[in-house]
Amino acid sequence: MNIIEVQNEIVEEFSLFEDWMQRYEYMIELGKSIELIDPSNKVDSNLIKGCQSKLWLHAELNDDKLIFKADSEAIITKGIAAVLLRVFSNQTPKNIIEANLEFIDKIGLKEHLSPTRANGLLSMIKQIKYYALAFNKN
Amino acid sequence: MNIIEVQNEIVEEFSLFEDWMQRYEYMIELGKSIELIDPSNKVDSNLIKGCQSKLWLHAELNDDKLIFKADSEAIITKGIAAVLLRVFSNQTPKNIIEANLEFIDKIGLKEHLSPTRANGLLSMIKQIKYYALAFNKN
Amino acid sequence: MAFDVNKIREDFPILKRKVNGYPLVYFDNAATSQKPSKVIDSIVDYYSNYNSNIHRGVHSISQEATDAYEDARKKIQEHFNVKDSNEIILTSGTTHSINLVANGFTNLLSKDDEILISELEHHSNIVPWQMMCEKNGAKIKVIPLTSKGELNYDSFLNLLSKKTKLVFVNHVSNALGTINPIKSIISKAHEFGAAVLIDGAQASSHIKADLQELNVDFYTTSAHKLCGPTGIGMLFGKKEWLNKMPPYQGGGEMISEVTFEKTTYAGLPHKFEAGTPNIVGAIGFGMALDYLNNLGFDSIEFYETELLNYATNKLKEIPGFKMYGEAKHKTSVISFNIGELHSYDIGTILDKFGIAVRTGQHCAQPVMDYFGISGTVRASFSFYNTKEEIDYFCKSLERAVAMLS
Amino acid sequence: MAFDVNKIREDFPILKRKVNGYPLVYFDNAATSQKPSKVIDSIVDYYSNYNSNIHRGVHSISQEATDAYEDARKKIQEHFNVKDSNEIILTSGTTHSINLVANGFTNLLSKDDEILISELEHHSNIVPWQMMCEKNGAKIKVIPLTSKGELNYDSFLNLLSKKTKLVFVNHVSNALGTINPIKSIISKAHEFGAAVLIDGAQASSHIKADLQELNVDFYTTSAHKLCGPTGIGMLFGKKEWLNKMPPYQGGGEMISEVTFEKTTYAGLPHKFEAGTPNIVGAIGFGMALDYLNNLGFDSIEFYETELLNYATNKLKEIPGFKMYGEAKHKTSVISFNIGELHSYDIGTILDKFGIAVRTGQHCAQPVMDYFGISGTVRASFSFYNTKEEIDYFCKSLERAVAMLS
Ligand SMILES: Cc1ncc(COP(=O)(O)O)c(C=O)c1O
Ligand SMILES: Cc1ncc(COP(=O)(O)O)c(C=O)c1O
Repeated sequence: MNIIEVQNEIVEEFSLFEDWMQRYEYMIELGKSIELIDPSNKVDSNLIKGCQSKLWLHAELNDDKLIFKADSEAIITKGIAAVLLRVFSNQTPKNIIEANLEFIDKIGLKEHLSPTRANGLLSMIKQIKYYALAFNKN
Repeated sequence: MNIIEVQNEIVEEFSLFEDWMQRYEYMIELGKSIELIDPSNKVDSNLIKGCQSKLWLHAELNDDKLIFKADSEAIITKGIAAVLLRVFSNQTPKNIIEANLEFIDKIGLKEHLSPTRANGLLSMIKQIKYYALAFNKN
Repeated sequence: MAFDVNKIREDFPILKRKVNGYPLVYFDNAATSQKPSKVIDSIVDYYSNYNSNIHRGVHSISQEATDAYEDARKKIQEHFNVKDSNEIILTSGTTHSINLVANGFTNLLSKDDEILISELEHHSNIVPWQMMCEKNGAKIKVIPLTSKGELNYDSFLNLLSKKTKLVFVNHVSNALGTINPIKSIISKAHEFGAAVLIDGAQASSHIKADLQELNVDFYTTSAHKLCGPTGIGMLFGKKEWLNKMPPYQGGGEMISEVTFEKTTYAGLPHKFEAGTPNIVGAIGFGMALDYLNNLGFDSIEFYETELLNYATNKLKEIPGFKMYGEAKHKTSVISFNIGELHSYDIGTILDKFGIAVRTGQHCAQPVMDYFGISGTVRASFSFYNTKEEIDYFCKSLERAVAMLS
Repeated sequence: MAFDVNKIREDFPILKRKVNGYPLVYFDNAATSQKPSKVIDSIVDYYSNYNSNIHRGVHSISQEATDAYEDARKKIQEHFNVKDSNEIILTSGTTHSINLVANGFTNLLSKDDEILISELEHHSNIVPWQMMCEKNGAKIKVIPLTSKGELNYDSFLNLLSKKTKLVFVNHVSNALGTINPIKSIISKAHEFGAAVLIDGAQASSHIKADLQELNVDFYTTSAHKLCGPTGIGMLFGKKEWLNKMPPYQGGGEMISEVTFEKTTYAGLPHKFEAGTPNIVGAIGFGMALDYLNNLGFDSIEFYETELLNYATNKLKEIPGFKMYGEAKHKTSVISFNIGELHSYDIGTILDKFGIAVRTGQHCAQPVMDYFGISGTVRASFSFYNTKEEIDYFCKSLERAVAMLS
């Protein structure tokens, strides 16, 4: 699936929920099932700033696609990371760079997008785009 | 005249005025007629703090009475000083210490009594009382 | 006068607000307090009727503003039972106050001197001293914690020596709520000739400190912690100390003569109040003290203790609840974790229920390090909170735990 | 949009006030400005609806307060056309800003270095540097005045050398209203590798400075001078400089890790914003800039110049009138004396007529020393003042002179 298709799929899934509780419960479920970062990659250089709980993000190129893995001490942060990884992992740097982010609004996470929020969503997205830019140049 | 008599006399004089302008004009007149401090006594140690214009106050004992002399760069301050000197100069330290200050309210200078006013009235009174205390001990 | 919390709540406009669809339950009082209308009105009144720059102004509104500013200083003086109003320095807050003292001691200490800092301190009472020690070489010794979150008093006694020049302890710990035995700390320190600075930021909304009785050398607080405005606080310092310390900032107000060759400084308190001060802040600070004194600190303490006990007992029934800080004397602060859950997750879900708590390290990383945790959830109660709010909080917490487990 | 001063006056509640029985005529704008309802309302709104401590708070009102605080920083950034919002440090005012820089340079300069300070400066831009020079031995050189109250530009050029490390000039003199040629001062100083700090406290309510175009290294202002709250101001610093400077105050917010062994500092701007900031102050500051930008700085300047010329011409007709500061470029400030009368006397009588002017040295003793006077009467006009007020002022001034002569 390309990025837009994954985004649409996620938006559809979230649209089934009636309230924030169901939405959060689902995110927490996603957080539990996230593909965890290898412990050897849980290093400071992979730490994302701006989050109240520690949050690691690792990227590596597999063929022409970027594979992201993440982990966090906090399950909600992990859930947010899981959503992002579903969208961005296993995509080409170019597609990642060009991806737009409207789905975040549509699944009710927009409130988390302010730079001052302590959940790291914005920092995560910045870091993902930054990795994509870096690997795109190579 | 003793202090109370002088105070009453001043209160009576001021009671004739109908508005602040007459009162201030009178004070300015008084300021012009003040018995000036000897230039040799216009020294820093005779400067009174807390006034926007320089204000000197000098005291000396003549027999058992304290003689005050003052000067200021500002005529209104001089006027205020003149009123105070009329009350306190040529009185015994003991009488000065015991004097009450209701007349200040009665002649419409109460607004000047706040410690934050820049006219030095309160500082002048403090200094006068301080001199009286000092000379009383001797 | 009975303590009528519903009536008191009407004094606080923000308590009518909804958050995420639920009525706001504000349990983040240790971070900052809410403001009664009286304080807000005093600010509006200032700006609408007598806003002016103070000191040296001849005109009426400048005099009125100066009087109001200096009245605020007097109110602070009276509230803390300070001998001389010149010993009250108005600052922009506790952090500023402590930095002012740290700067003042830079040249008074040298490398053979020691300063004692409790492990319970807020970063604001640690970092300025580390910065000072980098300059003068004085050594920091740490008064350790006990597992109950109290200061280890025996260790304190052992650390005290003739080398000890300064001791820093907060009156109340913001992370745990511990009320420290400052009276005996002060008198013990004085036996060794050390000066004591008590950081009262966290205490001032709960405890009325009598600074003469405490015989403390320095005491600080922030108005925003005690129903007052942001950007204003105070430093009490004994005159002997303040006179010994050089000025902190240079500028208007703090000088008596300025030429390019030589500048002479003004007397206390102006020497330490450079620049146009936070005039409206001072006025609001004074009004906040009036408000609290009118309620009465005894009533406040009594009621808050009731809330604390009520909440503690209810929370203890939640499986996995672990409280940090079980000092015998503490203010209405509960710092806790539930099982392995992260404080951030709990805080996020509680917020969805309209409940404001603080999560994380609470600017007291050494305390967290001591307990080997990355943070806690901190619920801190004020006199305008209710048992019903605590009930709702506990119920919501249980739902959060269920969601997160 | 025509400039409708009567409509504008309705924005300012204080202008309805009477003083000593007369309508307030507020000509003390250079000391502090009055506040429009929008600014006052933004303060009430904050305290009534989303007062909370900022940063690191997970709950909604803490996020709202943080957003509002950071929005204010953005507004300041945009207003001054600053590249990066991290270059805007929120301080408690100009005095604080300048002291922060002076502290930052303490270890960057040594006894062979020179700093140039103009003779026109406010004490806040003199004393901090004197205090710094006592520590590092750098030398102060003074850029002298001309009899018109302008900086002697030739002397400035002569003083500049490879030794010059810093230059301090105010954008506008508070004592005389002189607008300094800061653009050329900055570029000349840069030719010699010196950094330039411009004190914009007195300029900001009249002139919108484009800091990128000016290419200035540091710029400071105080919100209270530009229709904003007391207790808040800003420091712009180029990132290269701010990164070189050590933190000023230690405390919460400005650290990333704290242990008793080692503390690491946070990045810009937080490194320089220790402790709970003046949150409401920042919000009001932002709102004040919105208000002024909505009026438009061009209109403000145009109207104020009209007031200045009108008043200057009228005042010149008063026998004995002597104006200090006749710079070609000046803001709406008139500093004067009448004959031998003392400024204090004039100010006192004017106050009796409800007119607020400032008298004395205006925190600029070197300027007074230059002219050999003990002080002046300073009437400073703002865009909410009127020609009718100036008429009344001149008439009252004549009566005051008559009474005092
Ligand atoms: C030119 C100038 N610099 C500095 C200051 C000091 O500003 P503040 O008192 O707000 O710190 C002022 C205000 O009086 C000023 O006019
Ligand atoms: C114990 C303690 N000390 C110091 C501070 C710092 O106070 P402020 O941020 O108002 O300067 C706080 C507030 O967080 C505190 O709780």
